[in-house]
Amino acid sequence: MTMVKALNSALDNAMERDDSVILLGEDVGTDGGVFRVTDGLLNKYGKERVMDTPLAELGIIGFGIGMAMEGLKAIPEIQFQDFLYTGMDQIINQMAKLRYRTNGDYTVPMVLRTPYAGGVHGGPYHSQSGEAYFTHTQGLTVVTPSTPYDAKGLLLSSIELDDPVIFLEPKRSYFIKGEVPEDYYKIDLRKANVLKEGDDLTVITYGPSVPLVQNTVKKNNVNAEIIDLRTLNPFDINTILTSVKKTGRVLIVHEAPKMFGVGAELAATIAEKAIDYLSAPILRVTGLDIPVPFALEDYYVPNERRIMEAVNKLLNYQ
Amino acid sequence: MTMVKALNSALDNAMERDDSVILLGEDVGTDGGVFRVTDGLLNKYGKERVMDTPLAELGIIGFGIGMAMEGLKAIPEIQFQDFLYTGMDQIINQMAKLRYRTNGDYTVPMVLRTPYAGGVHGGPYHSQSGEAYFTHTQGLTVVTPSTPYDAKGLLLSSIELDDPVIFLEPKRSYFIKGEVPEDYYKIDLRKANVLKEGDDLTVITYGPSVPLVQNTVKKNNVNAEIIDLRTLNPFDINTILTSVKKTGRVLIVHEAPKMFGVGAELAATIAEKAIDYLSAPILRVTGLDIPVPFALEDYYVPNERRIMEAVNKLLNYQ
Amino acid sequence: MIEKTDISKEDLLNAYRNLVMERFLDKKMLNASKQGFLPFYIPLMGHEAIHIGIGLAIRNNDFFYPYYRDFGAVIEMGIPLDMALSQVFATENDNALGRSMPDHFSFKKYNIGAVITPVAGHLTAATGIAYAYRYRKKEGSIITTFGDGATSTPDFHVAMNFAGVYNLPMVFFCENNQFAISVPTYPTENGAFDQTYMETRGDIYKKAEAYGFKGIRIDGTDFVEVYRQTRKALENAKNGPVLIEAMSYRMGPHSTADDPNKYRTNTVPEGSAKDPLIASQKTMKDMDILDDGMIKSINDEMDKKTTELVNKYEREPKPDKHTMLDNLYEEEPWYISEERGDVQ
Amino acid sequence: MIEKTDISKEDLLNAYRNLVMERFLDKKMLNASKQGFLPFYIPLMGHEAIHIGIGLAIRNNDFFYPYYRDFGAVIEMGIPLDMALSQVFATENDNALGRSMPDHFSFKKYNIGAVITPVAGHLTAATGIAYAYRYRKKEGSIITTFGDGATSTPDFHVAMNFAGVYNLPMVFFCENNQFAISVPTYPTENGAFDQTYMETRGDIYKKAEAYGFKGIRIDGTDFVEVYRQTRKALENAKNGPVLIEAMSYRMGPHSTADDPNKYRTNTVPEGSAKDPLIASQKTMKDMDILDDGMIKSINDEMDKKTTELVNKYEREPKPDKHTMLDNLYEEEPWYISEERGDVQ
Ligand SMILES: Cc1ncc(C[n+]2csc(CCOP(=O)(O)OP(=O)(O)O)c2C)c(N)n1
Ligand SMILES: Cc1ncc(C[n+]2csc(CCOP(=O)(O)OP(=O)(O)O)c2C)c(N)n1
Ligand SMILES: [Mg+2]
Ligand SMILES: [Mg+2]
Repeated sequence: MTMVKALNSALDNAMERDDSVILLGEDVGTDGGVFRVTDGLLNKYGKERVMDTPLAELGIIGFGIGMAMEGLKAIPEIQFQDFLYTGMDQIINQMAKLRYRTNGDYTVPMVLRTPYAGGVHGGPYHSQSGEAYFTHTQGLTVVTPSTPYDAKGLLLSSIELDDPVIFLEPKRSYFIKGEVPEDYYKIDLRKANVLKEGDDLTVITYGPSVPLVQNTVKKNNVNAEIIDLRTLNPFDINTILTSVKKTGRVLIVHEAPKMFGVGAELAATIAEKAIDYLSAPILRVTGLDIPVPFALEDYYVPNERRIMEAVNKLLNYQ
Repeated sequence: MTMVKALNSALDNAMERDDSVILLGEDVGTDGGVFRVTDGLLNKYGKERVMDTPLAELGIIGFGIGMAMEGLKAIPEIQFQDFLYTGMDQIINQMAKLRYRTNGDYTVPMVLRTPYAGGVHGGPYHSQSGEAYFTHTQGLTVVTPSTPYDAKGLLLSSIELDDPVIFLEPKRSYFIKGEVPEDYYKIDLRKANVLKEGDDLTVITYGPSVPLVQNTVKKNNVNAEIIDLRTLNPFDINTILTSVKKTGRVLIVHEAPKMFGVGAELAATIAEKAIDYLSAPILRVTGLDIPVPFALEDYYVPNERRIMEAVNKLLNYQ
Repeated sequence: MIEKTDISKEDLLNAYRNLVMERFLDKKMLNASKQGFLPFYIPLMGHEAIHIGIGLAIRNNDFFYPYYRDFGAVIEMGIPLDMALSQVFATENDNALGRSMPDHFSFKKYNIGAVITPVAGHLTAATGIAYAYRYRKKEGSIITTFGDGATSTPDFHVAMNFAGVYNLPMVFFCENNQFAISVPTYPTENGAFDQTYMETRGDIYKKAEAYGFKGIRIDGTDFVEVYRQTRKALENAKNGPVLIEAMSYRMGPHSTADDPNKYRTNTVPEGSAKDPLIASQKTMKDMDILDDGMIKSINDEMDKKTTELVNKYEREPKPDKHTMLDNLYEEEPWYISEERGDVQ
Repeated sequence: MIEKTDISKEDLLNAYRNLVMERFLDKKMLNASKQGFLPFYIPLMGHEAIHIGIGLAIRNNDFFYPYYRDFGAVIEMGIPLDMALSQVFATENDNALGRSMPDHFSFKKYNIGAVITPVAGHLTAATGIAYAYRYRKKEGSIITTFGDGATSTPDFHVAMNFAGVYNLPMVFFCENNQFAISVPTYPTENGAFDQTYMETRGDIYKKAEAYGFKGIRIDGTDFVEVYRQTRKALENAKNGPVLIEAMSYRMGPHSTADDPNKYRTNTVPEGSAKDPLIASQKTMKDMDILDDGMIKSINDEMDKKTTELVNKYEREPKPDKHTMLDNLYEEEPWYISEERGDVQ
């Protein structure tokens, strides 16, 4: 099934088991969500559990936090991650800090789902990859799947967590297909996924860039180890360091802009903890450091050419 | 004079020269701002140019953007950087992107001033160091002074820029004193300041951590080169690389939390462009990765002990 | 009863022609989108009378800050069709180099603000522009448009409050098409409310009172009425802000990504009395400006003209990819210069 | 004319005692702050009748989401003084380990929400709590408090609108002390308006109408009146939201960082008729519950008691520094474990 269907199946499973799970967001009800992730759930669970909301992300998030404080499990959908900044204060100042500042008197078991990155040619406001804003926010868990199977398992694990999760769905992968069990299953949120073992270099990536990296490595026959982070914060440092110590060469690929992005922390952590194992600079291939231009999105995102240039630079580095 | 007075003097100079400069914000008028940076300016320039606003950062920022679109130079004050997230959408989606998405049809010459970091024991919501949110926002220039002299010169340069500037004022340094000319002067926004030359290691820092680094280095007689970034984005890469290539050892110090923070990008850039010059891991001494706890702020921030531990580790590294 | 307006019959006829042009263009752009020439398109049908009325009401010194569904207003203001269509089709001639989605206009020299996608994201900027107008003693008022869903946003509240507090010369114009994508505006508009919720339980035009100024509700299907009320509001705005709620109906899908059959039955089909084209024709006939023969010939003319236009613009070249790194900053940062090598 | 209330004279007398205690405690905590025992403090004077009235009105099943200036309400609800003062003085016994500023209570088991510093940042959460109450068919309503300045925020608008749309069982209670730090609420409250601006031009209690529900304005200086109106609102809220605007005056500075002489002359000095202590005494006397002798003896008792309390709590030990890395996440991330070595 597609990633959209896998997410829908996860929500369905979770709602079936636990009547404290509640969906809310703009157009998630009658319309089934702009990407149809919540399709059919209003009919099945009723408007008390699948709530269309007024047009206010601030409210969607804050309302969800309140529900969580009273023991419900809110799963808000934000139509595009680009619009989530209108509720940023609730995310940074309330959702992320509530457990800490009350020393656990209140927790916020809540999963904020939102599609991110490009793929629909939606210009500067339907294409943003804002994950670094969330990974830098202490208290948040930031998860992003790359396959339908992972999407369902990671979403179910996120729902079980007693902490707020920013669940970033790569919209360019919404319609890729894969095997997905109908039944409930989970995936460890604290473990990265080694998609392919390899010896010559380590490619660390996640979310929307995973298929690109896999195809590029395969097509060009690169002996690379590919790590799909799955969870960006807290990321799985052991898997990263083990691989880097083996290969000594690191390439980081993500669609978000480079400067001060997620790749920077990965590089910095490696430069702190494994510098003696490195035989080459740490390189990043990322989206450009500009807003995503409507007509030229295809030139904005990482591509095979840029990845292979970096791979070759790393492999040839003396 | 104090940094507060230096900022006041800069605003006064700018308003005197140019009647398009307008201040706005909560309590900036009659009250002169909660830290008194705008003291006396209402009396001098009138309420058309020193505007008290309703309690809405979103409005303060958006209003300023509109003024900028019509050729005025808005200088909004946000009382504490912690509250700025309620206007984050305006910053990320409007202020930062307007020049780009209109290809310069509109520009946003505007300086958003706000105190940040700790020093007043204000707990989780009067102490945040959110600079990484802004440095990762393409289109913003992020500036932070460390002395009264720099505060005035950098603010005046920021006001002259035809781009939006996030001007972060280290509130813990608001009352340190220094020589400051009464007259108008500027400081290059694209140049870091080498505060001290040295050979054994490079310490890169900025804003509220600068005095701590200077004192620690002096007191412990470390032969360190100290770089005060002044502008965090775009930072002065040449000054950094020149120094790193000379010393081969790098320590980054900032008060913001470490993970996915500004120091990560500095480390990543160095690990990309100067790895062969490094004789040790790149270390960071930063605030802890938690919200700032009210009663225990003093244990949260970087201190001499932690800096010297890192320095010694770097100097002894083989 | 049709009151006299302060503009000539010829102006009204020209405005009507633009209204018809908008209707035809809309259909053809929608079609171009289905054929893949536009990755995304925002239909206009149902809004034309509002657009033309607003465009007609805006005078030289006024400032217009539109939202993403205001094509006709911009045209009626006198912006060259070439500028507007180059933007919609993101061609190399677009003054913003194809960086934004269709209908996201930015024409500073025509006093038109830069349309932004996040709903209501322009409203606080509009208040700042209004302030700058007063500060600089400029003639004219500011008018900004937005949908009914936009009234639920933080920005609406904050902008309305700032406008009230500073008593700004501006008109808030709500194009109430009764839906924010699938969510209906009011509890009473259709029968679907057992299954879902709505945007608000407060009448939009009355919301102005919360901020200390007045709001009115008008018929948004007759462009002459829209013109008259909007012009009056722009005049009154010199003494402080005004809110207008213009009632209309989104006759098509929300966007090309939307299927309205999922959530409603269309209660205003094309050609029905509430279709702005029909309602406006009726007014024009009552005013003796239009007759059936003219209707037919204008239709034929616009049908042909819009086909030619769309054929032309859908095939115009896109902006050069090397432009994409330009103009993020006044002075280019080192990393942008480095990234120029990445664009090939 | 004093109507009968549904609670006993004894309850009212106890409430009055708490009101007096709040007044004395406030002064002593302010003093402790000046002496450096509290780095920051938020004075209460002027708000006591509101606090006590609210605390008295809240019943077992109701939920209270306060803002940062609600000390007395929490006490009157029956929260142990030890819990409240441990929080205010950030001692090792604070249930939140001294992580928040004074008066930022979080007492889940008493149905009290976690006070947040950003103004109005709790209002949308309060709507979610109200929804959870209805969903779980819990008895009781939700009451949330906030200042007059808070009505300018995005959160106020969005929370009010959500409450209206979902018809939530909740009371929005605005403690209108006429100032948001230095900015006055309304244009008409004092003479300073030639020099500056205000929060809003709309009456706060009427703002409810924009969201389809009702608002009332009440006297916030008499705790019996506040009690009565609040209790009624909590009952009515079962049928949908209610907004209360309680008129009072911030008699002291905004916080210990504030000097009100910069922006106003104090129009409600201590001991004047609008001082809530005096206004409440008058009501109690009219009800034959209080006489001058009792006033004096309660004053003496509370003076002494509060001195002892503050002396005790200001010297309590602070939380252990090693606790500061606890409880950010359910499961500790590797980097937090690493940072334990940094705390020495
Ligand atoms: C902040 C934000 N949230 C969500 C969206 C997605 N979205 C685009 S248009 C729209 C509905 C807007 O409705 P309305 O304001 O009535 O305008 P209309 O499209 O009906 O003209 C939504 C939810 C958005 N663009 N911005
Ligand atoms: C979002 C936000 N902006 C600014 C502040 C700084 N601040 C603290 S209290 C206050 C005034 C609040 O006024 P009001 O809501 O009337 O409550 P009061 O303090 O008068 O009880 C301000 C501006 C804040 N805490 N949060
Ligand atoms: Mg609409
Ligand atoms: Mg107040």
